[in-house]
Amino acid sequence: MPIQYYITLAIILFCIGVVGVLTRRNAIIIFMCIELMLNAVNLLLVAFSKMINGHAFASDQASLAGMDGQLFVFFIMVVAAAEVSVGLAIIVMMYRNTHSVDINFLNRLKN
Amino acid sequence: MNTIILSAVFGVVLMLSGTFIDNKSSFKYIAGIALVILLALNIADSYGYAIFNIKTGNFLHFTKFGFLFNSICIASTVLYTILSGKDIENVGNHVAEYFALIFFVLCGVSIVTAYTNLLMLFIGIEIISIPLYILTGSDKRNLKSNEASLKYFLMGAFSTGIMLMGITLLYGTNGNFSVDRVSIEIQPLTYLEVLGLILIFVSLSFKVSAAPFHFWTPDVYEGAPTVFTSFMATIVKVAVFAAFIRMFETRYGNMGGQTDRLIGLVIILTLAFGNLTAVFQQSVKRMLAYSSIAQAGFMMFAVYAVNDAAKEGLLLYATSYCLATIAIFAVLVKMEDYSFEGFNGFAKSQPLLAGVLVVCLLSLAGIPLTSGFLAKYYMLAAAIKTGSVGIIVVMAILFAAVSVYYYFRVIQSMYFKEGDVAYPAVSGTFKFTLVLIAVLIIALGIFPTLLLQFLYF
Amino acid sequence: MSIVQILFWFLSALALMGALMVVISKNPVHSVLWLIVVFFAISGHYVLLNAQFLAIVNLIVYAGAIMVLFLFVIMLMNLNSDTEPQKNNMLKIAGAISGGSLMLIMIDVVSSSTELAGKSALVKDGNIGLIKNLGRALFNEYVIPFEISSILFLSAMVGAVVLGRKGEAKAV
Amino acid sequence: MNQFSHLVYLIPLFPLVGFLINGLARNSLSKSATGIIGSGVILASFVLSVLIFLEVKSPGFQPVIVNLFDFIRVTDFTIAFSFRVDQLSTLWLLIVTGIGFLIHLYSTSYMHSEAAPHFARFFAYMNLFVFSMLLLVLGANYVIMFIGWEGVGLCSYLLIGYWFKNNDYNYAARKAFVMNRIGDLGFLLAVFWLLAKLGTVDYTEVFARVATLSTFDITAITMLLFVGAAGKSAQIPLYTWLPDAMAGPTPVSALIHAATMVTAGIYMIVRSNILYSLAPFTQAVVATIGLATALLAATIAIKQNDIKKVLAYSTVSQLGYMFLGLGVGAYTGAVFHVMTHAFFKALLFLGAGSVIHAIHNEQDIRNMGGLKKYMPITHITFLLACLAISGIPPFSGFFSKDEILAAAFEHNVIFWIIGVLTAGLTAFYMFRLYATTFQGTFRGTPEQEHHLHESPSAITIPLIVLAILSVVGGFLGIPEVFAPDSHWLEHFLSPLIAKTEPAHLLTHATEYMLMGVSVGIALIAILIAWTRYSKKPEMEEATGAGKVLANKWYVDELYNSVIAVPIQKLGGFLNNIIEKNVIDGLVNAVGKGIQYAGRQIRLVQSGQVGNYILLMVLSLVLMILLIFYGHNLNPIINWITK
Amino acid sequence: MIPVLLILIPLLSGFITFFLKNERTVKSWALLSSIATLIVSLFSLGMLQGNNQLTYDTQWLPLLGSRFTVSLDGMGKMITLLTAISFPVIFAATYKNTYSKPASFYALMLLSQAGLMGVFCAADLLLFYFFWELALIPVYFLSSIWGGERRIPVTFKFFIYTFVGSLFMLLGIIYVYYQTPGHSLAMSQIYNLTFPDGRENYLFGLFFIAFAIKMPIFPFHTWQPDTYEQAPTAVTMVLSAVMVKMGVFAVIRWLLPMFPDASHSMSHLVILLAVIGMLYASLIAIKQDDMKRLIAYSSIAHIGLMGAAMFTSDAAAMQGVMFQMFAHGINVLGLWITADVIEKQTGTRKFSELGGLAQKSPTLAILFVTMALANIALPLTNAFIGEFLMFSGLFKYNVWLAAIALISIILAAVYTLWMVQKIFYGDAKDSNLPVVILPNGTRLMLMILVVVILVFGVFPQPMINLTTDTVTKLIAQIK
Repeated sequence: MPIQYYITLAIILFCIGVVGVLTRRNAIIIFMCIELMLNAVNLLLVAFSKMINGHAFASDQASLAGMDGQLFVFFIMVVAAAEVSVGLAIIVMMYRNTHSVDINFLNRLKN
Repeated sequence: MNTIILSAVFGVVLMLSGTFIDNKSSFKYIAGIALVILLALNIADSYGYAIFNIKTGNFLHFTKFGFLFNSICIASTVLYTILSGKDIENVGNHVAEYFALIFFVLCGVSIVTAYTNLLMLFIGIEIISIPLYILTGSDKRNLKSNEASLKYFLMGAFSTGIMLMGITLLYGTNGNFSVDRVSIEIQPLTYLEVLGLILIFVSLSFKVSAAPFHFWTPDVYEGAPTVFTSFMATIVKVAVFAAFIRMFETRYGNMGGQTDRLIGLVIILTLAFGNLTAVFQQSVKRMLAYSSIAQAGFMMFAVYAVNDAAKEGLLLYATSYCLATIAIFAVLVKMEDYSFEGFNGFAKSQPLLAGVLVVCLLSLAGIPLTSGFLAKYYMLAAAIKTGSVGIIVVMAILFAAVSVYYYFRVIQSMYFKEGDVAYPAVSGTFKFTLVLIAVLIIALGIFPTLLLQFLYF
Repeated sequence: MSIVQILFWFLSALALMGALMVVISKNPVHSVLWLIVVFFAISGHYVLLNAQFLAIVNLIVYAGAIMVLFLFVIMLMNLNSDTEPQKNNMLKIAGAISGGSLMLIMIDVVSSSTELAGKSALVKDGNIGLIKNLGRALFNEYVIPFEISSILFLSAMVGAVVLGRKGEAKAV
Repeated sequence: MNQFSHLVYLIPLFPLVGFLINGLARNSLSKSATGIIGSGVILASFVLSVLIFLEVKSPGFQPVIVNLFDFIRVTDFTIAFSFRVDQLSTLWLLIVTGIGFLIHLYSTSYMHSEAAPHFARFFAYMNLFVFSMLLLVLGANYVIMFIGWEGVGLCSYLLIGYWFKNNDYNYAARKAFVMNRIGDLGFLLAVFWLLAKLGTVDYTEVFARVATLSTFDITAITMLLFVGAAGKSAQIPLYTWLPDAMAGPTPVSALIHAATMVTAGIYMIVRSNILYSLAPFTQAVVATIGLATALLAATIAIKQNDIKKVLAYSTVSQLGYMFLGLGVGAYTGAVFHVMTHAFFKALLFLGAGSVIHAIHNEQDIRNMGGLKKYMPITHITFLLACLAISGIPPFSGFFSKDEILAAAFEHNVIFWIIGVLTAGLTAFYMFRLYATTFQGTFRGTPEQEHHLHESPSAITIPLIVLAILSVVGGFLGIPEVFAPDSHWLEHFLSPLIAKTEPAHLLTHATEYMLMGVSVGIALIAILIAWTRYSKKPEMEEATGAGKVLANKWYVDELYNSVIAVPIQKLGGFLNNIIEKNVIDGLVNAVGKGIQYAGRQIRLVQSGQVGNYILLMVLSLVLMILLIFYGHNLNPIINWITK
Repeated sequence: MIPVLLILIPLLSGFITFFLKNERTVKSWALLSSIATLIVSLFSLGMLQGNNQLTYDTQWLPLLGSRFTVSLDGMGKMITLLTAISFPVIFAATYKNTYSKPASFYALMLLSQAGLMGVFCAADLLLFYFFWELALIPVYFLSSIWGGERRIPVTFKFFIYTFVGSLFMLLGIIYVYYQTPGHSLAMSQIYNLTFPDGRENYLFGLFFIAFAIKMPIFPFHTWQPDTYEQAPTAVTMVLSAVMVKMGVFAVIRWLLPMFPDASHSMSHLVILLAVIGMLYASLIAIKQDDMKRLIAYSSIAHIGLMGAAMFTSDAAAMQGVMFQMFAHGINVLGLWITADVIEKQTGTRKFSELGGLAQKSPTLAILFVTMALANIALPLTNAFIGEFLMFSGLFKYNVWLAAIALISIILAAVYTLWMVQKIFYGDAKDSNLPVVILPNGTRLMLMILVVVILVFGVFPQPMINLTTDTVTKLIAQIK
């Protein structure tokens, strides 16, 4: 598939995530939208890795070129998992104290 | 490699020691000793005495600059631990864990000072960030701390997303994640690369709280327990600068000729936001948060210039900024009232501490004879060396003058206004360390060579 | 139109719709479910790109673990559509517009990028996505990041402990 | 030869020593000691002056320059601290030290009622004044002259404000100093002009190289010098300080404001006559101003009732005469008039002082009258002086005034007419004064009358001496028409006076006619005044035109409203509006602006994560736009970042 | 070694002073150390140019191309002498004043002296900048702690104002650094620089702002009256006797030789500003009711003349500036000492509340009047020499400007005599002011100052000779 398609798709997904972050007030949803962004990146990485691989593939079918991208995705997933655990812990802690996950109420600190 | 491994190991050791040792106050000693060992081994490493000889492939490349930066960060942490170790105990019950997290952060620091691969940058930044989210929220019952933590986390995660997008776009063009300069000749960057670099730039700007991506900083610094604010605002921030300058000194040194205009704008905005907003603050803690933004604006000059002077300057800047800010926070933590009025008459009740604070504040304000001056001097010199003398340098100068306003408000409160300050008794070690910091600031202000020679020898 | 293309368009549409629904759904639980749909669609893309390992990991880690965690937390908090007040419309529009413009600009930049013209991603073929190859690389060249990322987990673990455990003494 | 000339530095040194002794030891010296020291040093100077004069008078005398040390030596020029002994300076030395000594002598008695320290202070000031005047006269270049020039201004300030408890006197003192300073400014500019053009201020060199100067330069320099002279010698427009200066003790008025200081301007112009002779424009200005001053002051003097004020205006008027003389090129005449004027004006002042002393500091002539029977010596000497100033032959004033008038006639008939008119006025107001004071009956309080007495000998002796000089002084310059080649003064000064083309000599007949007219007018004026005022003095306040004259043509008021008040207002405006609001306001506005900006910008920090992220995204969008689509903005961006 | 001693003696003794306890000890110590400095300074007068005792050079910041180079030329000797004289005079004249925390007060005073000495000795631009700021910081603390009612905002404004100025200079320094062939900031190197077209004017501006604020030249002067008024008088003395000379000194030492072309082309503007400032300050001085403020404005007017004369590129004017730096320092010192005595003993500085002091305190009156006369540059006082030379140069530069500037000496007479009149003259009975008794130390110091005023007024040549070498070199450099 033309790489442009993937890029466009990924960017659209990414930006939907961004819009989600911007328009929602629920911290969990916002967090989910961020995950969506990460996934868009992941998709793009894989697509790029296959693009690079495809380049080499023409001459060498066993080429491992472009594997970096897929490994990177793996690391992103690792980090995302870690992040989620911490993030949700924070949200839960917040919820415990305020009984709300609405970010609009996060306004004790300002100016 | 010593530092990365050992700091992780020490982190684990401290984490585990939490289960065996009940006495809260012993952790800071353990941490202190561990840090000193870490520092020693880092220095040893920089002279080629590595304990762990691990092939780092194209992920990490250790340089004098990186080692020196690590040393500065670790040494600052040592001072930080001595000064504020006691206050860490007051934050919550998980003292061992706090120290463990601090070690993990140091591990991240030593990664980002040595990465040659965007993957390592990403992981390093995350290793730094995640413990900070936790430390920020460590005062669990404090709603401000909660709020700060959540804000930090949400925005941090968002910026991670942006950074990853940037990395991906770079990968898309290059086919690898290396940031080392592959060929001598500088090829013009492609659109994709430029876009990716902008995204990475934005994300790193976020981490160093450069405007207009700095919004988290004041809130988080204010909400976080003050001891950890101190840590975040100093050691972590300058470490990210090391990462920043590494990013742009290498293959992407010339963002298609666009770097300077972008960074120039960011510098002006950062200085403006940081300094102007700091002017209005009523709380010293929040003022310091804004001041840290302003200082970041100055450190951005290193990224702007990316030359030898910039690197030297960044080292000096990092040192003087860390020293001064750590000392100020160490004194501030023990105050009951963080407002400016809380400092009224401080010089009378605590002349020694006040004296040290004055040195630190002068250093932050960039008055000669303190290292802060030479640091700023280097930054401006680096910028001017690039040949572009213009509005940004003048702006920097003007805002440096504005910064005097709020730093000197503290001095005014301490020395020229009457008031009673209830201040807890402090130990001799505390005082000694503060004086040591003051002496260091002045010594570096007169002989910066004391520090910078390590870059070359 | 080949089957690959059909699949590509289908999966893309699914992913986009899912993503949109994540944002639009008022009920958080629905958002979670739509997100899972997105993940499945993306996993489908991975399969299409012959990155089977990632496809599986994506399902296990994201759809399986992470989203369950999300769902769990949402359930725990007993959140439903009524509890989330809507943002000010102006802000919503502003958010949508800025997100949209970001998208347009990025797409424009990317599409005007000449070096990508004519390049395509290798679909179906290639063996870099195979677990054998990935595993070998991960434990050889990538051992350092791999090991280092363990620190990330350690700190996340510590964080969960520090933040999650109840019963702190200190009052506000 | 010239043995004494080389000791000329002693002449100013004596008064300086006197000043130092009297000034530093004022608390321990007795009054008599002070008096002896104060007068003695002047006497010593006088004696030396006489000795030098004798030397100078001897034929074949060449000017002697006594170089003490280099005052200022820089790469561009050198100014020596040196004295010059020649005919002109010697003449002035005699006047200054001679009359100065008499006045000092007079003061020992006149000021005797002062407490010892203040008495000493008075003599210290007087000595300092003489010292300054001697510097002025002796200096061999304009800078040294300027030192003395300012010095006499200072002493004038100190002496006018001698009774410093009285704030009116202080104001008068300050006014005198400031007005002098205005003149000094002109002097200084002239000095700079000389320095810039010639690189020297030394008389010898300046006069030798005068040919290298353009006419414009010479005119400018002479005009500027004349401004200085006008300040010091109380000419229009800088004359108003002199009448006010009468606030000082009477000997001061006599010494400074009659005999010596005010003649400094004449001295300076005569000294620079070589320059002036080359500047006809300046000369015309000098003559016109001098004449105008003479007339103006004379009209004012008619309606004054303060004995010293009348004399003061008469001084101004006479100075105007002298300037007329200078302006028409009659340098010798001017010098001659300076000399005679010094005699009779000192006498008038001292006589007035004697009167004031006798009736206990009463100065209003309306409260006097009939004093001739109480104070015979004062009366006689005063009368002689009045005759002299009125230009009645053979008193000294006649000769000098006649010389000036004759020269004026040669120059321009209108000058002469106004001059003669002024002379008539002079005679009129002098005899108005004389008649009101000495004739008629005493109009003061009985108590004052009871104390009326002739003054002690320390006062009368100087009066007598001066009276003699006033009577015979004129014979130093007998005009050609009476006795050919008998003008001693002209001969004496001739080496120093610029040789102008011989004036077309007046015929003897014309000259006699001129003399006759002027003497006649004077006599008529005397007659009118005598008859009118000896019986029925003018007691009521003047009205109509007289009121204008009594109020001195409202010149003070004019100056006040045109200069002093606007300057004060301007100062106030600058202080209250410009300084506080504009300049400092601007500085403060920067600070306020920063604070305001801080207050506003902090609102961006709303505390809302959503907003933060929105702003971040927006900035990101803008950045990308800037980089990829910002080429059109390049000039602006380059301006900002480069 | 001499310049090093001049810096080190006050520096070290300043630090020692912090730890002294007894007030008497502190005062004596400060006085002694300042006298020691004075002796060293006097010693330097006898040394000929080229004597290697007058320079000292050692490695300092190799990375920044800066060396610790200090040296004294004629102007340096002169101005360090002024500094060295000022401090013992100030200490002795205010010996009777009591301060809370005397140790800190005197320590800071000595530190500021060290800074000043450094400024005047530095032969390296960065070193110069260091001392430039070092001199400022102690003054900031001195004024803020021991000053008058509005001390905090006023001093702060002063500080920020001068700081902004010096920051601009810093920019200039950095730029100059990169322009030197060997990347150096040594005086010898930067004197011979040529700059690309147009750049020189900007650089000139950067440096000039710093110096103009310090001097201060109109319209950068507004910090000064407030600061002089609010600072403790001892500090005001330092400020006006020595510290404002930093600006003048710096222009001559750095600005003119570094940027001769720009100095030349900008001279119109600068001189115009300076002349406007002279008149402006004089006019404002007329309206003052506060003794300190009046002296402050008069000082602005005097400095304005120096500012104008410096840019005339005329040797005589330059000599005049140098002479006047010294003369003005001495004169204004005397005025401040008197102001201090009067304020301390009568409790007021307002003319409207003072009067008739001459009756009760004749000695003070005589001394003050002498200094007032010096203030209006009467001949035979030292100020006359300086002003004469400066005006002569200014006249050569432009007749009209000189004439306008000369008006200020008339105005000077107006306000100075006004001050004399309001304070000393009039009837003492009108006011219930106490008798002003001069403490012995103060009296002695005032007498010394008066003697200095008169001696240099009559025999100015030694002082002129002292600075001739500097002037000759400078003129050669400019032309």
